[in-house]
Amino acid sequence: MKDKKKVRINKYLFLSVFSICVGIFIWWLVTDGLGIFRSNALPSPVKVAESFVKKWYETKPDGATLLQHLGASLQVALGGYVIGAVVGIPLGIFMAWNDKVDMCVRPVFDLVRTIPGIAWTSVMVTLVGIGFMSKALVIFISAMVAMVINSYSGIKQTKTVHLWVGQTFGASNWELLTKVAIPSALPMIFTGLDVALGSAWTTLVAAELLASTKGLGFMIQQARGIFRLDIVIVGMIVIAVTGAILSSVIQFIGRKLIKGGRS
Amino acid sequence: MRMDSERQVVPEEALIEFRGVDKYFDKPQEGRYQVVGDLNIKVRENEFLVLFGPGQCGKSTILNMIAGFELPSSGAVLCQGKPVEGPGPDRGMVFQNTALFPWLTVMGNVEYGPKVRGVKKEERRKRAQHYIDLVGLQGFENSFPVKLSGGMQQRVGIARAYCNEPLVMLLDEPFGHLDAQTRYLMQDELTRIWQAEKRTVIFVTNNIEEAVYLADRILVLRNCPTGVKAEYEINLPRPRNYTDPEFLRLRREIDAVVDHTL
Amino acid sequence: MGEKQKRVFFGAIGIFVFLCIWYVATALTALGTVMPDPITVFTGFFTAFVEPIGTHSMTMHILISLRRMLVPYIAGGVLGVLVGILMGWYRVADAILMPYIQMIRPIPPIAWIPLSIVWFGFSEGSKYFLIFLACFFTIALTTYNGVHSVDETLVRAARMLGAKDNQLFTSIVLPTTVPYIFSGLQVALGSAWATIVAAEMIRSSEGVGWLIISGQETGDMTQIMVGIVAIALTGLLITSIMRGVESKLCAWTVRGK
Amino acid sequence: MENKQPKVKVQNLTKKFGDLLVLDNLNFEVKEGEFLCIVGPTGCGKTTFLNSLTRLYEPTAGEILVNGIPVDPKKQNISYIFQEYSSFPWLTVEQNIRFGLEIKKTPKAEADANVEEMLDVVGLTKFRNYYPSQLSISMLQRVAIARAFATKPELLLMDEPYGQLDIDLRFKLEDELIKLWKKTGTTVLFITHNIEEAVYLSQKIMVLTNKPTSVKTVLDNPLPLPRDVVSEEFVKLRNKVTDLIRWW
Repeated sequence: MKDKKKVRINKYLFLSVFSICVGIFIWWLVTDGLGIFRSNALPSPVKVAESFVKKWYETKPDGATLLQHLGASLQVALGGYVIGAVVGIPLGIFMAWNDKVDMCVRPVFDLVRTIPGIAWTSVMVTLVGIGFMSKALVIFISAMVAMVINSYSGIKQTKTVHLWVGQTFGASNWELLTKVAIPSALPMIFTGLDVALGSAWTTLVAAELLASTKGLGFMIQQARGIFRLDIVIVGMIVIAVTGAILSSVIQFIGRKLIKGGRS
Repeated sequence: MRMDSERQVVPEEALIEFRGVDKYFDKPQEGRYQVVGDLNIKVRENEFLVLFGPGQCGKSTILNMIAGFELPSSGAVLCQGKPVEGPGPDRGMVFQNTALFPWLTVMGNVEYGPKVRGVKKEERRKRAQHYIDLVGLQGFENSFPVKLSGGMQQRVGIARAYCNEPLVMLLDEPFGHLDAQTRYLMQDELTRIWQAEKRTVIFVTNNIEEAVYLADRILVLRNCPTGVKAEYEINLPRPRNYTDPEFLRLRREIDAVVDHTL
Repeated sequence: MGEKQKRVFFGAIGIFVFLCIWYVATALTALGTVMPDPITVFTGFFTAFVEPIGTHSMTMHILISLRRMLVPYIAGGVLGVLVGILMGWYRVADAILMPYIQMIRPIPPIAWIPLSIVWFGFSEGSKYFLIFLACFFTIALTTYNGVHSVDETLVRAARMLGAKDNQLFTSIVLPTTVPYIFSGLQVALGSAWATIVAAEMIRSSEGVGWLIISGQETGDMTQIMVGIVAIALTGLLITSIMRGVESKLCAWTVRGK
Repeated sequence: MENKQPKVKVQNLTKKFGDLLVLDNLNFEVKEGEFLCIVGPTGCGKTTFLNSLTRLYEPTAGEILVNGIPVDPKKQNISYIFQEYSSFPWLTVEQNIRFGLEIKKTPKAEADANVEEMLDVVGLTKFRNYYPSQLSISMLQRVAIARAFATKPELLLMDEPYGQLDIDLRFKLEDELIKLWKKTGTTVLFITHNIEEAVYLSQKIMVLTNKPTSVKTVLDNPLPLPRDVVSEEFVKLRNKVTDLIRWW
């Protein structure tokens, strides 16, 4: 019984790997192989791989290496993200914990949360001009909104019976919050950290596409201007991989901090 | 409607039969362990048989083997002389966690059996309504299971299984999650339904009071790997009384035989 | 005073206080020189329905943005559900398609803008392509998770009642997946709305995104704020419509006697 | 012992949710160290009753006195075991049991002693560092009981804690509870649907009516401990209580 299942699993694993190879082969076929698409319409996988390697240390064509762009993007994204989390988590918890504040702030918050982070770029650029500050502010807003939503629902999902246990032992309001509600909300807060990171990273790329002098978004926008699609694809891959790595780092920290096999 | 056959006429081969059945399960870490050991059971037509035993081990597996969800590792499980290959409408089952279809109303759940077997709409509606009335759910035909209490959900489970006109009804600790008083009510209701719609019933429970109250015959099962440890014919008149002396005597006697969990 | 009235009452107070803070901040402090006060913004917003900004009135801007979003959203939704079910039900499809979904999904839809401009130019096509990407993967994956979350005891119950394999699919798997599909649709809606705004800001000649970016180019902060109000209200409208549809279709999940 | 003021005195306790009357003018007393079982028909608002006693729900009217002063979990040492599993999933077994002692700011030495004692009594010493997600249902219930007894409460409320356990486990935990009750001398209010369980555990049985709930009667339970559920007198008392409640 057991080995039959093992065979079935690698069969599917093999199928997945095979399907990726077929995909890449077709991509190569339609570009270099048969030359159906010229490289300014769809660069071949070989070209993309080549520029991926070269771009790490070459400043052509946009005046900065891939590493510098990545560094610039990360600096802005993580800056706005951290402040957004530091402000968003307490605000979300505060909003969820006392009903009066909750009922007052909720509708305003529901309005603000439907505004995509990118929309704030125009406001910030007009207020503080293009550059680091306007992008950091935009990312701050989008990360904070995501953090508030998740910490809010984390606190609201605390089981009433857990609060009752605290109350019957005579816990004060502060103890109920710190010793029951917040530990119970921790997994949801980490989901928030993960979602906020994703939205900060996406908003950053958008902001850089709009107006920037450095960063991954800037790099792919420039490359598109001069029909260097290989660099555009390299940029997209780096954006995707960085986003995935950041997310798994947050999830790893979450698994370590959240006790009781609940993460 | 099925004509119910005379009770005294005992066909030579039993309705359900276990012949030397063993059952092993493989758990990823613990490896192979035996749940059922050399089980031999004969189930007579239209009898209310209770499989009574401690804790969680083995009883449900026996029921699952009759229902066809599990196949024996060795030996044979026969239904009307033929080996059981898989689930089928001739063996209706009521689950401990009700297993109702949450997106179907009460009527939708009860008529599901005939519907998937292609019975025409108004014929199956009539039959479903008959069983809904039988289990006392008139007026709840269009509510969703999530809105019903535990006891009412179990009634839907019973009606749904009955509606398929099964040869045998399998009940896997159906009242396990109900509070004590609703449990007494459901035991009375099940007895009433069983007497109205004569079917063979195989009922699994770890509650001794419930076993003595419901059963024509009780098979006391051993701890893992399970097998028949003792057999009791219960011919107290129905409806029975939990506190009448003969009932209590039987309960004390069976309680002494069964091996208690540590 | 019932729970509902209390909620509405305090909500109104919240919004009123927010607008007052905004008004006071713009009237008294230096912010006023750059940021218009709420009254000008809202009058600007309502007059825009009558006098057009650029070539269209506000209604047209909103409708165009909605059309750009909804057409690919529906396409992405339908295809996403189909692919999600296909992958959930057949291990082979899962093995072949899942690698691509896992590879492409992390790329934010906005990062596709440069490629979409090259492939589709500045036409509607490039916006449809972006929105399709924004919805397809999310819905496909949530549907896939829905198919995988089928409760084993329900399958047993259906088999016991005599259901054949194909009946199992329609009568157990699909209904279980519906709530997952809806949660996927709601998440996809949010990201589609954000993507269309970004796409319009990058290059377009009408739509709510264009309103903001053209305001930014002419330095007209009122028009930017009018654009933001339009986005907020439209966003709120479509999310509440979606929630209304979901509560009707998934009534059976709602607990409570 | 008689003239001593009762541990718990409840006078015309009433509770309304909106205009729905749930508790209708309840009056009763509980003596120090007594084991009172409260039993009523299904759906007789027993959780509202216990929650009102500890002010988790604010009673609409009426007086609840513990040791003569109005009940207040902050001042008095009360523990409550809920029907729902209430151990904290993010705390280990030991930390769960210590929770009440920390809230009550018990000095460390005393707290450690209590925790060790409770771990030993409920037999979970080996599992002290396990998390609730790794425990069986009966072990979870033992954690809740250990946590409640760890603070040496003067009043212990229990809302059908053994409802979901099968018979063997239920009898085992009931015997353990009686042992703990005798050892600590706590006053216990144990509410249940199961009439056999009420007769098995109690010194006094209070029978509630259906909604709106009020006190139907209070019976003494003179049976000596440990009790035999199939014995003659046990069954007589059980029938008496059943006839007061029977609705099925």
